[in-house]
Amino acid sequence: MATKTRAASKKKRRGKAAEKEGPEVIRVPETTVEIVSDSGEGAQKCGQIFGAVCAKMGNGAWTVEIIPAEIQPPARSKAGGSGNRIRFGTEEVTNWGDATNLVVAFNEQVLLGRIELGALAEDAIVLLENQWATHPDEDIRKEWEEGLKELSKHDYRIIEVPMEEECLKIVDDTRRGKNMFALGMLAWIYDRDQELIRGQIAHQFRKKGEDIYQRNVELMEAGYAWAQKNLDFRIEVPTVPSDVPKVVMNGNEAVGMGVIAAGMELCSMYPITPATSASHYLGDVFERFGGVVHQAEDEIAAVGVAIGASYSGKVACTITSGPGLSLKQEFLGLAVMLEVPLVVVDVQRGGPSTGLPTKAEQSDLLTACFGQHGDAPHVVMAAATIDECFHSMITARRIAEAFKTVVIVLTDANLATGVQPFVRPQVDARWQQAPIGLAPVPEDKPPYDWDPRTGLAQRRVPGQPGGMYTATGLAHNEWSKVAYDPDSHQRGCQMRSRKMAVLQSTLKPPEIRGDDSGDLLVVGWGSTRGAIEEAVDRARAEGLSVSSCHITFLSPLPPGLKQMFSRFDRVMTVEINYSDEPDDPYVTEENRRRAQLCRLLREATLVDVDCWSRVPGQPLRPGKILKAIKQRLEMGVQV
Amino acid sequence: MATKTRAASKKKRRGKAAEKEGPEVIRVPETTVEIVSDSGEGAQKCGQIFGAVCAKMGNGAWTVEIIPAEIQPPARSKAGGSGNRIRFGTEEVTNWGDATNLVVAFNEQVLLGRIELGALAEDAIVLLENQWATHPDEDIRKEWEEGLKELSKHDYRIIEVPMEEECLKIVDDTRRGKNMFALGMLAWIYDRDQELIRGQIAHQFRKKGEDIYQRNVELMEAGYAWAQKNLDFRIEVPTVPSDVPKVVMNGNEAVGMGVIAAGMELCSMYPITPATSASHYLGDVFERFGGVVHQAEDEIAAVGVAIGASYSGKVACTITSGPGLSLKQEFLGLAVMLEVPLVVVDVQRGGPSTGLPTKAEQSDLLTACFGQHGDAPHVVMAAATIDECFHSMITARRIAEAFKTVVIVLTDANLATGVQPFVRPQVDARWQQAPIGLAPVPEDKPPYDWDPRTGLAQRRVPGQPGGMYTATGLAHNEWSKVAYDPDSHQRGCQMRSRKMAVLQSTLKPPEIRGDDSGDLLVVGWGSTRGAIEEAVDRARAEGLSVSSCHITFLSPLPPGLKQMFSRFDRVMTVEINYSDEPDDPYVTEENRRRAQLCRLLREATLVDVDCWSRVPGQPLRPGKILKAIKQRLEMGVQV
Amino acid sequence: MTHYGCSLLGCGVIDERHFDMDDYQGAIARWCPGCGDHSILTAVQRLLEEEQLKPEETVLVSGIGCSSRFPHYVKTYGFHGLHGRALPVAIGIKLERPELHVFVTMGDGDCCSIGAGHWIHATRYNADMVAMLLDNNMYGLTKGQTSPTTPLRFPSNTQPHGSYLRPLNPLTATLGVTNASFVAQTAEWIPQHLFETLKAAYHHKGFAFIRILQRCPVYTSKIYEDAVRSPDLIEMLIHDDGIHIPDLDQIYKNQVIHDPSNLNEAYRLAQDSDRMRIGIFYRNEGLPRYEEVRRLPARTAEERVKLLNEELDRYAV
Amino acid sequence: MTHYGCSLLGCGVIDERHFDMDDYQGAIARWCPGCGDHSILTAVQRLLEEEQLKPEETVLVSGIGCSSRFPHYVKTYGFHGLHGRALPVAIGIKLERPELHVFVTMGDGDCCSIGAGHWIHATRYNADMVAMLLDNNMYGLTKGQTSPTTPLRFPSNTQPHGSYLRPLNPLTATLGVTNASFVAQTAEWIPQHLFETLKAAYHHKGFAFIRILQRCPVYTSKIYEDAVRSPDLIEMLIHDDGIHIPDLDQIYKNQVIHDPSNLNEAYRLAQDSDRMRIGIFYRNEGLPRYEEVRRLPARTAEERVKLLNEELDRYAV
Ligand SMILES: Cc1ncc(C[n+]2csc(CCOP(=O)(O)OP(=O)(O)O)c2C)c(N)n1
Ligand SMILES: Cc1ncc(C[n+]2csc(CCOP(=O)(O)OP(=O)(O)O)c2C)c(N)n1
Ligand code: SF4
Ligand code: SF4
Ligand SMILES: [Mg+2]
Ligand SMILES: [Mg+2]
Repeated sequence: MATKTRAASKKKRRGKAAEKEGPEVIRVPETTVEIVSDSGEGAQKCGQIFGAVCAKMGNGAWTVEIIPAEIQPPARSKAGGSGNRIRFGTEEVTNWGDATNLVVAFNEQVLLGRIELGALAEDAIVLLENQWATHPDEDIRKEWEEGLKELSKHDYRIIEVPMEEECLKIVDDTRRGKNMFALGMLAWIYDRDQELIRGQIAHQFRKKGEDIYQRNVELMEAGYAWAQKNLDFRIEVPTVPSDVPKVVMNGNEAVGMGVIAAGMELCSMYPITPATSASHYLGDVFERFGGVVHQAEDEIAAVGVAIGASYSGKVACTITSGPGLSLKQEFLGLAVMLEVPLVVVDVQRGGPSTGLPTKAEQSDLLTACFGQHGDAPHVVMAAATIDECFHSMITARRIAEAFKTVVIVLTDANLATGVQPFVRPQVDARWQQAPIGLAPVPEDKPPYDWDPRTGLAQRRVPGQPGGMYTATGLAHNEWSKVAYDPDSHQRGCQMRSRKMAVLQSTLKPPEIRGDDSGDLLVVGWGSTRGAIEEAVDRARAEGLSVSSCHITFLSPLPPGLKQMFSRFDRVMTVEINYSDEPDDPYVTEENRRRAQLCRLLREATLVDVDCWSRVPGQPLRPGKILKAIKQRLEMGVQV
Repeated sequence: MATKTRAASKKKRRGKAAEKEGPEVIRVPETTVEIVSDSGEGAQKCGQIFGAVCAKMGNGAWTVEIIPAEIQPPARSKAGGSGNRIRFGTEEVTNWGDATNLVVAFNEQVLLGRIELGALAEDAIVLLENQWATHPDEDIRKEWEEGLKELSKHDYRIIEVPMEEECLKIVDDTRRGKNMFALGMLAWIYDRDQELIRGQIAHQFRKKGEDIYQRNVELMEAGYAWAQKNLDFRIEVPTVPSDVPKVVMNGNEAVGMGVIAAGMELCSMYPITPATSASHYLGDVFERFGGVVHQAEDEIAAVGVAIGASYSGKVACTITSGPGLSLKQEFLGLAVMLEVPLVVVDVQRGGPSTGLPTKAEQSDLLTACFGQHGDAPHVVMAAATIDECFHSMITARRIAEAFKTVVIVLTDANLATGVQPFVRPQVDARWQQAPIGLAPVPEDKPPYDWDPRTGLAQRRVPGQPGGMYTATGLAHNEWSKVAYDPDSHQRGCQMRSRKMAVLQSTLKPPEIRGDDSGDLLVVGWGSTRGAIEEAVDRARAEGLSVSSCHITFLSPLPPGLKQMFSRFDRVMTVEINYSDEPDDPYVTEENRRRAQLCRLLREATLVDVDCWSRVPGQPLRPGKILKAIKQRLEMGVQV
Repeated sequence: MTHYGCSLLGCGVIDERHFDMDDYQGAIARWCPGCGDHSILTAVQRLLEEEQLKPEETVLVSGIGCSSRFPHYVKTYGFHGLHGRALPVAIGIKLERPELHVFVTMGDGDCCSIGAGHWIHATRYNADMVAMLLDNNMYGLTKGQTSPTTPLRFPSNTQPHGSYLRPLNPLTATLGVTNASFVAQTAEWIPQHLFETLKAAYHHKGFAFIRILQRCPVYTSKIYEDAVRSPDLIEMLIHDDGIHIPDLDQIYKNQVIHDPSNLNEAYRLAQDSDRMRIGIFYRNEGLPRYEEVRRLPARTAEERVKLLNEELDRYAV
Repeated sequence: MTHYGCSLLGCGVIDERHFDMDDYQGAIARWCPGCGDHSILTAVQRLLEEEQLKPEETVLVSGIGCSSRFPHYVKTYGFHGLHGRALPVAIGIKLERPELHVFVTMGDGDCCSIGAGHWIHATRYNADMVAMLLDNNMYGLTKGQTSPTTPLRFPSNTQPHGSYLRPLNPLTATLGVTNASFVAQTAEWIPQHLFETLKAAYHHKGFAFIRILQRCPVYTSKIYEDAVRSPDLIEMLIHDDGIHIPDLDQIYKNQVIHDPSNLNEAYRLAQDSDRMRIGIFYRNEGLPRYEEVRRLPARTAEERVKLLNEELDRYAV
């Protein structure tokens, strides 16, 4: 990336002279592009197609959505930018990176909005729609001029593009067309495969008829032609066609597909951003697999229906986000108490309360662990990549059934809407196995025939002759009879708790990226993985003694952490949730409210684990993490 | 107590000979009495009156209810015992103690049930209804004989009492009479003031008319006379009339009265054991104070109504127990986000799930701290005594309003139904002050005019001209405008979090009972205080180097803990919630699930705090705690 | 009765078991003496016997309350869940295992207060099950608090000066919901009527909602006293398509002929609170049932794997 | 309009402020162009102006949804709370501050799905407020999922093959609840009718429930299209005690005279789904309001202290 930006600015300095020579080709290992428009102008579609094409050509890629803050922001407003940001490179791309190198903007206001958010690299190339210069509305013309003045304060290379004018040659309503023109420009700049692009356009618009498809292709070609004629640079991001088959999708699609792959039969949900799109996906295809998406009247009913299904021997899950998780807590405690397997997906968003519904955050960890009243031992795990969004469904089902408990899988808005190619899963028919048959049960066998050492017991479901019993959320003995005596309750708690120790004993210590001792160990969980590892790699490249490790099981935690931590002078977590900074007013070592994984690790290991965390409503940037790493290292060795 | 039991067994050995000499008077510093019957036979009323009389006479006392496990257990069943246990002594009594020294039982089955639960001291005196020996039902006669055989295996002193026969001389239906007869026996044995007893009978039955009152007094007197004639011992527990005025009530009444004393105007609730009786109390008297008990359609609505009231400038609370707390979590997160003051009382019961509704447990601590999705900083505190049940309401209101946040006050079933005399509160008219007037607000003053250092801001309520704003649970800036940009969200989180650091800076380190350094520090919270302190005092009396401290603020934790802990070789918490034992199968230092305060302390102090905890559905006994203390001390000094 | 016919194991042999009342006997019922729940329990057990429902294919679902202890007392599968949440669980069971016979017992607090939202929506889903509201006009288990059906001014522990609101009418509330397909009222102290109502509900294809007036001698002994003693206070809805028990004609002389297919009339009769009416207010078997509407062809593991690979192809790079 | 009359400060001077529409203007409304919520906003602001409600004594409460952004766009006090939970908050406000004017806006998901339990119970409490159901038959904010009022077979993102159930009827559901005191339906594209309905609701003493048919051009553009274009598809309920707007007689020729005091007829008219009916279905001012029923004599701090000491005496040792 460094290469690229330098090349681009060199280019800029060379100016007009270059035009004669044909386009200069700038070769970079990876780069970041974004396309941003008013909402409704289709920048998102353009970005999706472009990202998919990059992936298909053999680039690593990571696409994130740019979502406006308002339902219907006014046109040409800073807060209203909608679109996509695609980071792609020769190697695998694991996160959204730091800053955008090239942006296509449909008006100067959304562009300024992105600049205010710090989205652009200092030397970014900007392709900017320029119809506003001659707009009939005087206010708009003025805004345009002031906008340009503002832009000139930066070091960007601004290229004005008459997108409106060009598109009007083909269509009457440019609101549904300019995006394809922009796609065409990008196709030329980055030399993307036209056939693939047409294929993706077909994929997006095939439902709307041949006509619409053709118009879109025409617009795309017009953009391509315009760029070819008018631009004096192209950017080459070498592709390495993959030797293993890959798929590309977003995290919620991966969750949905994982639900199917895991052999689930019911996804019981209530709509909530950013989880809903997983059920949109399932709503579309699940019936073909014999599966049902049940949209319940609320989150409580949603989890209740899933528990009813699981109690009766089926494989069920519920998918939600923070506020929904809060509502489900009472029922989750019941499932733990009844030992009914249940998979819960929490696609985390910004909190607390309604918070930032469309934005990424990792602040539901503690509530996932401790949100049920009473002692309700269960499993909490997190997906770190889109790949893991898929596979965690299979793991979660397996654990939920083997340990007859609740498994909460945490993902977040970053994974949910991020798009990344990953190795195509090898689907296994065993994942589809029914959990239990209806064989008769001897009448003298209790429904909770706990193994006293492990707390494990066989499952029992309606339809099994001789097995009749009443599941109850009241304290009960092995016969599922209500039992309030001290021994029964202590024993029940014990049996439920021991399962966690047994599960933990089967987990592997997390792997260390980098040396297994050194000055600093950075620990993360969930969607920050790519950004943390990139930051650590960069730090190591600079000669710093930093390693990282990433935790999949949050409860129970994997073994070996304390020992691992002891080999580093400092340990810190990097998370997207709130923590006080050590030097905040009134904040002391004692009262500092630390990040959520940090708290879990301190309790478990007694190591003085530090944290660096932010709640920007966005994924963290590797560059910012790198800065935090350096700052921590400068603070020197801890006691 | 040790004195007493020895005296009693000596007595027993002396046998019949004593009868000639008139009653022997055994003098003890404290003792425990229980009265147990089938449910519906009124043992509870008897116990309540007896406890109240003890308190009024100047004894320290602690009364707990004996509650059957079933709605309507069958007559004469072990699980069906219902009644009261009264521990009283010359000095203050802070907990229910270890074992009962004298029991009045209405049948042998409920007695055997209590014995199975380990309720009785080895040398207990038993006054046992003996009508069963000649019961028409042969099965019952057989049970009685077998029961006596069973009893004879123990070292108890069994005294058969023809209660039925005696009572039938006065009433036809002994189900509503035997309890007063029993009360009379106890009155004679412990030489209780007859006038006070009659007063208490009047207090209990005054609503039911003079007739009923008279009959009850007659029965009581019959019991007294019978005991005088037939028993050869009396027990003296010297009373020390208090020099300060005292009141006696249970913890839920104290909470209810605290709600009134704190100037609250609304208690919005949904019935749930063991919290409901607080609203029964309020339902009875609150209207006289201009207060409203709103019984909502569910817990969610209950907290919503309270928040609506508080948002509009009134003082409101909601009272619930575990399952209800789980349901309220989403709304609690909203109140934190809106910075609407709110007091929440959680009367903890056994969990998880529906668990043990009538039984004491301390397992809602972590969910009280972390049960809301997202980062929702708020205050969690616990009442340790019935006195504190009252006063914590006043503190909680003050903190909730000063810091514009949620304050969760934890009590439990032990406090809720336990009865104890305590120093009569000095009611302060300032507690009744309205929180805010309706003065106009300058239009340029934002609704969240956060002090950037403290996060504190002035409150604003409807009715204040110029102050119009829309409270929102979405991320917002100081104007309460929806704001999804990174800075606004980071800042909002900061402001809400800083209030906690500020509050923490005003807290005092908890006091140490005993030396401020030594071999072991026992840390507790909530209703276990009395039992822990008694155990520590006994340990110290045996020369062990043990101290204790009790924590009122659980979040934020008070300052000074780490330093305090560092002066002890070992630190351990004692709690009524579940923890794995270190030597449980599969349990390791790493995966051990520790008790809840223990986890908070480890995280905050990084001291290797250990825990000893049980979930018997009952208060812990000082004797058991003492045993745990000794065992921990034997394990030697920690690393 | 311990030999299981092999049909359950899928080997096609006919299940020759016969079940009698004892086969449906669970734990001993622990309600107060005189509690109306006892007779409801008996009626349900009688129904199970009469219909010869296999214990292992019958599921009783409940919430929390005195009435919700029901499943413990019947030897079938049972689910004693959360306060107010019986219906979602029952729907989950029926949706995924439509061959099971599902019965739901709820209290008036359980169903009409905390569970009101689920009750409305379960009515609309119209899944095939029998939903019994055991209405004692009070919170029993928690020891006497006002419920939505508590009569106006009737005292309780939370409202000792008497309840503040007129009681909710569970019949009109149900009839107000689209897809309501069976709405009936009966009283536990009229066992024949109770039984016939249960039977009609069981045979109804859809969500059969029965409000059962239930005595609670502990907290609301006075409420139904008069009606128990004076059959004249009760009006029976009778019809050829409804319930008509000739044996009771002599006792319950107030009768009105009501065609259960007439929704508006059902609403009118239910709404008018002058009389205590029992019988079937409304029945409509023409409404789609949720588990039918959502029924899908079963897929084998292999089919699913094949389809999933096709699906992955769509996302292939 | 910046000078506050002193009455608010309790000094007895008359409040001479006059408010015009602008005084009720909050943030700029961010609904989609053509969204029906815009006209509802205007109608509410017109009402506030016509009634000269003091901005500081007016509170708009909402849940979560497009429609629930409402309070942000009106310059009064506002409470934009949780999805489905507007009504409990509104009741808390009205119960403790009965002098405030409370308006509630809810979406169809908000009110009829997740909020159904509160809706039933708020109807029963009958606290004095205007409750508006902005019914676009869809979840708008979350981008197009089936709601309880989505027409049968209408596709959405969660049910792309069409919704599985017949839509819930918010009018009959409300009419089924004891103490329902005001039930009306109107359409946002008939501003005069909308306004008059709001006005009647505001003047109603009790819980005034209005279902407002609301267009969502993004997700349900087709649903009300026909009715907007063909007034004949609409039937107006008119009555001297109801709403009658002579100006509209020429356009809306289907009219039926309906006396809003007739509950059974209200149910019948609401229940019959052949026609889209607008007007007041039911009104009854004779029902007790919760905040009135619970109103208590105010106590001074001194009185409370005195009473509390008496209370402590009862528990004195
Ligand atoms: C979430 C939750 N809230 C409250 C309770 C307490 N609770 C248990 S049963 C019950 C009400 C019982 O009344 P009802 O439903 O009428 O049943 P009944 O006992 O009268 O049969 C309540 C409030 C609970 N267990 N869970
Ligand atoms: C507890 C909870 N569940 C779900 C959501 C997500 N959510 C926000 S608005 C909404 C539904 C919106 O539909 P509707 O109520 O009809 O309002 P509209 O947007 O159509 O006006 C949902 C499900 C949430 N915010 N909180
Ligand atoms: S309290 Fe009432 S409802 Fe509960 S078991 Fe006893 S009689 Fe029945
Ligand atoms: S999505 Fe529909 S309801 Fe929401 S603002 Fe847009 S048009 Fe209105
Ligand atoms: Mg009841
Ligand atoms: Mg809607």
